[in-house]
Amino acid sequence: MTIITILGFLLIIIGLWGMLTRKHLFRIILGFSIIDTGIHLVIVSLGYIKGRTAPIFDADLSPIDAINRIVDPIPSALVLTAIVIGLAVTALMLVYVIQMHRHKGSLEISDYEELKW
Amino acid sequence: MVNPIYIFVIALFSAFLLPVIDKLGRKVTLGVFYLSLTAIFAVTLLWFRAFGEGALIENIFTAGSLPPFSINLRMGTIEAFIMLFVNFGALLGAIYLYGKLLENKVYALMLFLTLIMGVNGLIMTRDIFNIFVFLEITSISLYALIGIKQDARSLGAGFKYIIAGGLASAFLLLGIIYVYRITGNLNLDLIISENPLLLSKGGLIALFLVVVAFLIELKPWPANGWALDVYEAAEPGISAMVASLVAAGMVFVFYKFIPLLPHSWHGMLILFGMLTFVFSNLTGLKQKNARRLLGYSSIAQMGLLMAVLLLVRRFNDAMDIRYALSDIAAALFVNHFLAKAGLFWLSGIINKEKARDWSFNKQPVLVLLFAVFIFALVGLPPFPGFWAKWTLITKLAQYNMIGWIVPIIIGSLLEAAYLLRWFGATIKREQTEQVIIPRYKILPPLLAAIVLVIIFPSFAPYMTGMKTMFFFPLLAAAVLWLLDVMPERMRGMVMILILAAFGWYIYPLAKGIVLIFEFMFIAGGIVISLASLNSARPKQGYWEFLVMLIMSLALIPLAKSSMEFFLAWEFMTVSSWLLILRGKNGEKPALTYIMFSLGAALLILTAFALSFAETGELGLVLLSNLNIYAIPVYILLALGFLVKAAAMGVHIWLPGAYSEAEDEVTPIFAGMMSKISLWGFILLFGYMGNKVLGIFELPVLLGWIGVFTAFFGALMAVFQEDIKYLLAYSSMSQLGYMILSVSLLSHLGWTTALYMSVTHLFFKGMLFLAVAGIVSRIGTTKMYEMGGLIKKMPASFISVLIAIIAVSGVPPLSGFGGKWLLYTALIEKGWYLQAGLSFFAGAIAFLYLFRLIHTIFLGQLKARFREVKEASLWYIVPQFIFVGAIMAISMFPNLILKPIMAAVETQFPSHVNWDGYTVITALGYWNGNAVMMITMGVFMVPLIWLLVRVNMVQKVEQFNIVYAAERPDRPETTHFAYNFFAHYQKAIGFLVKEQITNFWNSVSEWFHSLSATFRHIYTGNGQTYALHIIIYIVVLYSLLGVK
Amino acid sequence: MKEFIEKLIDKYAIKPMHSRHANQVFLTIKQDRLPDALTWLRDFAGYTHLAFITAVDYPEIEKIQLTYMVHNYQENTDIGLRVLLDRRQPEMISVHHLWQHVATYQRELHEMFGIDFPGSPRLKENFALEGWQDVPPMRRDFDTKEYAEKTYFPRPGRETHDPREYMKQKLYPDPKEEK
Amino acid sequence: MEHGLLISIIYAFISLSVATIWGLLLGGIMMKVVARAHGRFGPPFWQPIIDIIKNNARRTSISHGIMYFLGPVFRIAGGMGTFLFIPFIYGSMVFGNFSFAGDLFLVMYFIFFGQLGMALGAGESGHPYSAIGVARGLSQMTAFELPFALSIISIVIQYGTLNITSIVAAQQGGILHWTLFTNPLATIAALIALQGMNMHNPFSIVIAPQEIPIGPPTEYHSNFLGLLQTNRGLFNIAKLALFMNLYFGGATNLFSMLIKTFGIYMITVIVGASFPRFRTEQSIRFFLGVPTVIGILAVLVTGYF
Amino acid sequence: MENKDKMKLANDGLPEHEKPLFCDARPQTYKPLGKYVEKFLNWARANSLWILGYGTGCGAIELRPLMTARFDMFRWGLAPRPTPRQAGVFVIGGYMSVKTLKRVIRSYEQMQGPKFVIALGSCTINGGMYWDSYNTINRLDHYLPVDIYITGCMPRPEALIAGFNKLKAMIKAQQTDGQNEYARNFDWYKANQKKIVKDWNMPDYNW
Repeated sequence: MTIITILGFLLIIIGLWGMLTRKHLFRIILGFSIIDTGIHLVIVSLGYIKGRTAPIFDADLSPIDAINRIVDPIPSALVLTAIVIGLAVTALMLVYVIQMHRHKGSLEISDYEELKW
Repeated sequence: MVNPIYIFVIALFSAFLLPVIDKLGRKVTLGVFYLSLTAIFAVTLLWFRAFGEGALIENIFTAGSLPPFSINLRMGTIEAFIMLFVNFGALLGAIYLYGKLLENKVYALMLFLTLIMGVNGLIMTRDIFNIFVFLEITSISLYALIGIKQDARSLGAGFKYIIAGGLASAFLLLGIIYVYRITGNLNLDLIISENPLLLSKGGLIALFLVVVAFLIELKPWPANGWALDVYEAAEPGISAMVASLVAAGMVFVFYKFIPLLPHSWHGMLILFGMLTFVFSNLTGLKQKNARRLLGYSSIAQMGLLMAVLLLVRRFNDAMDIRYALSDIAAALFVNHFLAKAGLFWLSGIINKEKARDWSFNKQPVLVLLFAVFIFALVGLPPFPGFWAKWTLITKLAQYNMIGWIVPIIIGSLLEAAYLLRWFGATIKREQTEQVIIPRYKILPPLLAAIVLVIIFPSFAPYMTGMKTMFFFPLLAAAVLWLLDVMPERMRGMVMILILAAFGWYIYPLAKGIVLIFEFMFIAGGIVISLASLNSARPKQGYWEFLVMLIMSLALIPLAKSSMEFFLAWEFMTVSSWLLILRGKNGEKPALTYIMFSLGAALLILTAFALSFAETGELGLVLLSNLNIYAIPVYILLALGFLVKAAAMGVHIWLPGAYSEAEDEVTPIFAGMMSKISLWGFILLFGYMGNKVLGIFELPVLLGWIGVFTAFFGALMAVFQEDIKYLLAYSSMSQLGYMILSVSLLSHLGWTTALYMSVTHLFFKGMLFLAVAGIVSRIGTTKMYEMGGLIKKMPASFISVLIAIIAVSGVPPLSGFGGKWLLYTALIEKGWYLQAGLSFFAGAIAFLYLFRLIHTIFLGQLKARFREVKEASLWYIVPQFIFVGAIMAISMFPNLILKPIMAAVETQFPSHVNWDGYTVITALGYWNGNAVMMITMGVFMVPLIWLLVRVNMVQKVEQFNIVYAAERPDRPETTHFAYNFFAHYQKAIGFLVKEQITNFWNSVSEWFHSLSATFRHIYTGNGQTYALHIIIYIVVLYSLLGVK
Repeated sequence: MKEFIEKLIDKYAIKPMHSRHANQVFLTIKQDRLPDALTWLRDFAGYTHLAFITAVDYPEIEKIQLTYMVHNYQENTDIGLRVLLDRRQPEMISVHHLWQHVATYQRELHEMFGIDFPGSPRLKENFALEGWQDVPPMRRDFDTKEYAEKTYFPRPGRETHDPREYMKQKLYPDPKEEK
Repeated sequence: MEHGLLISIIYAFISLSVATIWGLLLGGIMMKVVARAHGRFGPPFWQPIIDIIKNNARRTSISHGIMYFLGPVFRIAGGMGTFLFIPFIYGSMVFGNFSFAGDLFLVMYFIFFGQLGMALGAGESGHPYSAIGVARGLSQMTAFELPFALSIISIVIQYGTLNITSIVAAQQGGILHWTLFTNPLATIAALIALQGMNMHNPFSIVIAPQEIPIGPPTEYHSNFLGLLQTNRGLFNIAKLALFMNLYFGGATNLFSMLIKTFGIYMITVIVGASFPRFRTEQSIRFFLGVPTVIGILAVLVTGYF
Repeated sequence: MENKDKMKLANDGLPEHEKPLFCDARPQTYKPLGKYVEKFLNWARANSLWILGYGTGCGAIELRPLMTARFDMFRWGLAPRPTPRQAGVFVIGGYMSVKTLKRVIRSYEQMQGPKFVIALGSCTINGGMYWDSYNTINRLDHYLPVDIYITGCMPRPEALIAGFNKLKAMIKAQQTDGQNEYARNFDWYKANQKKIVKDWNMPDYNW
């Protein structure tokens, strides 16, 4: 459990708190993106092995001796997809908010309550 | 075989090709779009057929290398089966959305394809991170698809969905990464093989995070407000996809993770599943909006499916894998998948917001589709839901998890309540404007319905050892429905021929008591349905339900296994309910009837399940050697049959059902359907004899219930103003006598019961037919509006006169035989006070019978009935067949007594001996023939004396009466009929105030208010829903005791 | 009773008054003031009981006189309000709204005197006579003897005897005549 | 005693005529007794017979329809049938009647036969009073049937048989063997029910002359009324014979039968003479009250002790 | 006895829709049976006279004492009967207004078989002291065949009993034939009745 994981969790909790308490739609989306970044931090930090470098092959890291110089590559790979997906979801949320504003003209989550019971 | 990866390839390739092709015109793009969907479906079909021939499970590794670096896709039987339905559903959904896809931009097509790919991916992939990716693909394409409807509500719903979906995927991601950190790889199969590793310190939390994410996707009960909004607001085509495809994907993913779950978690998850099932159905009771109602129903079904998936793991007998559908979960899934998609498509076609505005009873296609889907969801016989529930409850009982049967029963009863209420209301509402059905929109529900019906034979494993004749009612109904083109009377004739042929077919199978019941049902059915030939106007669906009812009634006594019994019982319930629904204002009584009957059916089902649990087979004969569950099975069966017999306390459905059904159908209800409960009791006492619960001997208790039913039935009948209500209460009272005599458990007792049931069929059939004839001529059923009809309808008068003499038990006719047998049996058995009370009930019966014949036939003839003609011959002929039968029985009682006594001999030793026509018992003797002769003689003497002096008699009209030297002014004011027994009402009217109806109304009222309180947790605010999810997770976390 | 009478007279400008004995007074009042007087008497003066309504036919002065007799239970006194109607076309405001049973009296007066009380319930129904087409019988210009002989088949040779003479002659016949 | 059909018919005819004449004379005697109570001489005791002859001697009569015409036929058939199913005199060939055809329940239910016929005939007459009379009669009948049925059941338990002849046989040999003494509760309940059956005063609302002119038979006259009056005599004797057999030890010879029937009838007449008239709901409540409790006690006593 | 439905009564007093409610047959005359049989039946008829007391005026008072111990009419088989259907003797006590005449006619016609009428008191017989009233019937026998007249301005019960005994003697002597006489000149009676009773909303012969 490195510092970064703890920081990641902290970010998740902040994002969660923001998403749950703020009424404004944008703040909710912000909360979501904070949660996403928190999770990404956790993912990356879990793959970290002390004293190793990032699993990117370039000039000074050849594939042959990479096995004992790089951190666990899989979380890093996963985090890439996760980030992309997080981005897509946030984009979609923003589109939703724009459409909702165009229809209802309000950005308060509590105004979209016709569908209930 | 085609590599399943092609599914992704086709989907992705055409998804990104479409915008380019779109330049050439939308028609072409749609062509390509449907082509690719059919291709995907073809692939899955190939795979499914391969597995059909026993192919092995295929594991496909992408990127040419082994996990953890490559994604592993698995294509097994179950995957193929689920994908088959998913892709079939996708194809239908696409066809349904043709109109929408035509006018929208091309992105909708692309999104749809990605959605399908996502769901297929979810099902096939074994890599957990890959599950996350495909989950996200599906969710994102869904978010977008929900958005295309572009109105405030759907956008709001979409946004709430994204919040919930986002939270779920967040937890999933965390869970996956921790699982990876602990187990070191992402492949599910490998993780399952290293299961103990996962149970180490951190593993449980990781597993919990992953599982809870899937749980949220499965829309668990308190935290599923967002799902309801999506179902309600989204485009019907899309919500159909959500309800069927996406749900299928989610359930399958959850199914994949079950092996990982530690055993301690199973109980809690099942509980949560059951809670979702029960409470969603409960809140469904108060729903007004059609699609939201469907939303509640689909959430409930998902909850049930989740619970079943976990429960099935505990039944450790290997399911015969070859028949995929034999698996309870698979059957439930198929049933829900097709029915729910179909209903959403229908709601799209009808496009009415409020469930109350649905009215299309003039369009048979829509009615049929709606009926198929509702019946499938409620779990009525031919549909997979029925077999699934049957096997589930029997299996639960077998592995003594009886506790879980209770929520299943309550949940399915609640679901039946609101679905059938909706169905009844829709069918009965007069259709005002025509519903326009575009061709492409009707095709998907049609195909779904067809599939729902034709997959029927694949339930072969359930029907082991069941004779095919138990499907004849359905077959006959289908045949008659196909003959719709023939004129009505012709169809009626065909129906009677079918009945006769069926009778001839089952004749050899019936012996002893069963033969008596078969005679009653078949012969009685044929004679009574003659009356239904009277009118030539088309009766939509009348003959089908009638033949189904009579044949299922005839089948019940022939049932050898409890499955056969229960199947025939359900057919009877459905057909009788539909017949009541046909009545003019039959909606409310039909709902009460179906609720009570379904309650009774479920009681019987649990009883059979318990007996199956103890004995291991389904045979009815095994009821006799139960001992652990003997008492509960006994009580449950007795309760079920009491509800069917409309005993005191559960009788409130009877008057409404009998009088609102059509006039020609009521004799069948009163004369025959009520007798099936008598057969139930004979079955019960025959096999299980006398049982003692605490200090009470159960048959004695039943006897008392029978007597009170007889007494209160008669008392209520006396104060009725409507003929059909009066006769309904009268048949309830007669049935009370039969219950009393059958629970005597003595030879004489059973003889009385059988004798009474046969004679009751005759005279009750006659009375109701006569009433049908009168009402067809007069138009009203209110007795005080009639009067003096003896001059206009003499034939009906004669049959009613003979009927009331027979019912009241006045000596010369057959009724007295029944009464004599009853009292001798009661006194022989020592039930003295019951004898006294039943005598008093008999005397009261005399009151309402006289009231019936006086108010209709005697007294003053009203002016507007002066030209009324006699009832049509179709009514008179069956009545006089019954008159002949009653006269024969009264003249020669041993015609019917001897066979009955012989039949009952098999159960109880008989100590009744015969001397010529005299029946001699230890107590008394009765010579029916002599009584009839003497009565005839004694009747002739004064008649001759009067006929001698007849020439000086002057025939006069109705107003030549001594009216205190005044002339009577109007027939209406001189006919005494209204409130005929006012003094009786004053004296003991307080006994029959509406306590029991109020009780049952308050029960339903209580359920409704409970449902109202629970549905208020969905406040509609997206944020509150998110809060609900978090709380749900925390509660689940603490309850599962994850360390 | 005195103070009621004074108040009555000045309130309704009543003409002559005479009384036969101590607690009975007759007052004549104009036709249209009668309902108010009666209402006042009933509600304020305590004359709650309307004993009867009778009529007297004065063909010589072409008038029909209606008398409404009201009674006061506390003081046990009676007041008779009289109204004079034109004989040729006798019509009087109906007071059935004050007392229900007035309708029956008015019905009888209509049948016997031909007085019309517009608005009185069931006025035209038969009361004692059924299907009577002739002049209202209680009017003085109607000769009942002549009507009886005309309609009811008188028996020829019928003569009347003075009962005393007849019985004496019958029971104690004078020995002379009896030859 | 099932001997030749013709002989049994002749015997039946004899016992019927004896019973009818005795029934009518009994009615006449009772009219004289009541008259004596009022201090007047009253009509000669054969007055009912003269009335019947006069009614049958009527020259004209009207009929409201078939059912009206058959009403009295049903009624007297009910009376004759009830009488014929009761063994009149224990042990005698002539007066054995047709008791072989059915037992006690047959007799109890045959009473309904007459009631039903009468009710139908009265209904057809179209007169509202007759319908009201019938409604009153039937509801009162159901009320007093309950104590009567309970007392019958307690007797059946006590003697263990429904066969009237064997019940009478069990009561032979001295007064103390009568059911009156061996099962007093049942007898009391039955006698109260008899008061209702004979429609004597506390329960005479059905044919209350002042209120609704003689109830159901309002529209009956001339030979219909003649038949109804003969039935009143015969049906009366049938009920008295039943009570005599069940509760008072039956009659071994004609004379004891006359005395016992007179005695039983006397009880109801005297009780009737000293009572005002109940309204129908009062009589229903009365019958379902004390008499039913007595009946239940009788059943419990004989049944379970 | 001539054919029953040869002649139908017009019943024109009734509106059209009410005609089928009433029987429109004419009353018939009946010949007595054989000599001895009729003698015996007359004996029975005489000894069980059932009275229909129609107390229209002060006559009803005289009928009540007969039932008491002092006069005790039951000794001669006399009994009061509430409905005309079952009554044999129609005792009309008191003056008859036009209204009462209409009801008396209906009751008389509803009586059966050999029926006898006793006019009680002078007002019934010839209008008595109301002979000159516009509303009182003067001669009863113009409207109904009357058998016994008991004069007196309300004769005492003894006179009534004497009247009944006289009637019994007449019955036994076969001198009473009111029913046939009414049937023979039915039209004359009916014309008189209709002349007096103006709103005749009844059938011509009230069976």
